[in-house]
Amino acid sequence: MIHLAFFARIAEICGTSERTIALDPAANIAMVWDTLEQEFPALQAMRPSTRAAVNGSLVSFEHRLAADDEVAFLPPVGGG
Amino acid sequence: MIHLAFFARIAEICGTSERTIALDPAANIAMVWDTLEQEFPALQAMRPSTRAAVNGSLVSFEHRLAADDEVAFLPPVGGG
Amino acid sequence: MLAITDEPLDILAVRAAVLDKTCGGVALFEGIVRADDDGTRCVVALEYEAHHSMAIAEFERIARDVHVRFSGARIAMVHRIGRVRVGEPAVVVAVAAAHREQAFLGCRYAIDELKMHAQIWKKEHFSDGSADWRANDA
Amino acid sequence: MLAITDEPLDILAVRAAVLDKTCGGVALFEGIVRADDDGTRCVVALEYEAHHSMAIAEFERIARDVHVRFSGARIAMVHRIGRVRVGEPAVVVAVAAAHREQAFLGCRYAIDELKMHAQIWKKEHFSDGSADWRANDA
Repeated sequence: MIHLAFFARIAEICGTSERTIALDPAANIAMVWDTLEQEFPALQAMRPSTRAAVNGSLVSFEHRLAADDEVAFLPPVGGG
Repeated sequence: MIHLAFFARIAEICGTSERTIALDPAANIAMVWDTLEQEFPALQAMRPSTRAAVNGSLVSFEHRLAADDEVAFLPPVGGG
Repeated sequence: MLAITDEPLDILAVRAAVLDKTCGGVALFEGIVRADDDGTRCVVALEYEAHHSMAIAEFERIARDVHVRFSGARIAMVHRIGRVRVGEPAVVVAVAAAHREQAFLGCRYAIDELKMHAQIWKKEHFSDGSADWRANDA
Repeated sequence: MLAITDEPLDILAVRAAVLDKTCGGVALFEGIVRADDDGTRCVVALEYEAHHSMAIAEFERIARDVHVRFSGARIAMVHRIGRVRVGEPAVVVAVAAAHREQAFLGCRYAIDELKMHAQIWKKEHFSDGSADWRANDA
């Protein structure tokens, strides 16, 4: 399994702040995102500005996933 | 009469924070200071760093005085 | 004190966290919710959300940087999440140093870094009932 | 709020004096009495004295400057006189502006100007009982 965490506008589009999905042995982050885009087409416009973190560390969309990874999808920040 | 106000180290040397002196019709600030120096020789070392104000405005030591002027002698500042 | 909280911010507590006998200056910055007006609607509140562990890790990175870059300056930084009304602080940063130069520079550095890198998001709520997420300028 | 007082400084009151709905950032600076140590003796307190009317006139000049130079920024500035112990603030400056850049720059400008130009003097009291007047660096 992989644990997904969504924030801000991405969480609103997905209608939830977290979800669990089955791990595809070949899965990288881009593949997970593509799956989400099919379910939530509104995500497409957000891809260029979205960053991903695995277990709290920023990674590229090519990053390969392992069992029990926590993947966070992070829109552009707005703190302060 | 002229009203003199002393601050910080100058007040300590003069032993008071204010004094009144008679107005010499030709008096400028340098003359007042010279008179004070004769009374309090420790003021001599302070002359280069001391500024003068008349009625709240900074003036040069050549400034001529008028009756009831308030003359303040101001050491280098140390606020903050 | 490096924290994210859904409680109103306690400025004096943030300040107190950085004071010690070696400190000659404290620079403190508050980011306040402003009644921003775009001509047709006006901000009435901001709603903040954070990736808590990533944001705190970023605060810790910033605190280490401030300490190293600004002569051992000490920093406290607290960001609020949830709904914050106009006039209330959303973030408070305090930096204490021996001299004011380092306190000012450290404080400015910290809030700039927080705004660029901390995983925190902001939704603007407007007077007409509309709302939208708003990213910081890059 | 531009003041000189012999009471302990109230940081929240200084801050509150500059807040309004247009303000997106408040930069606040406190000059704190530091336990400065020259190797043989240590500062235990500072004693401040002011030419009250000239110092307030200078604060007013600085406040006008800050307002004009930094996009209408609002400032409050209070300096304490009398004996101030280590760890206590001797001066508090708060500047509020729409954006943080102006708040930081205005606050820094104000404390720099105060230290250079306000008619305020400082006497250092040391742990060995000695004391001496101390001017700011030019």
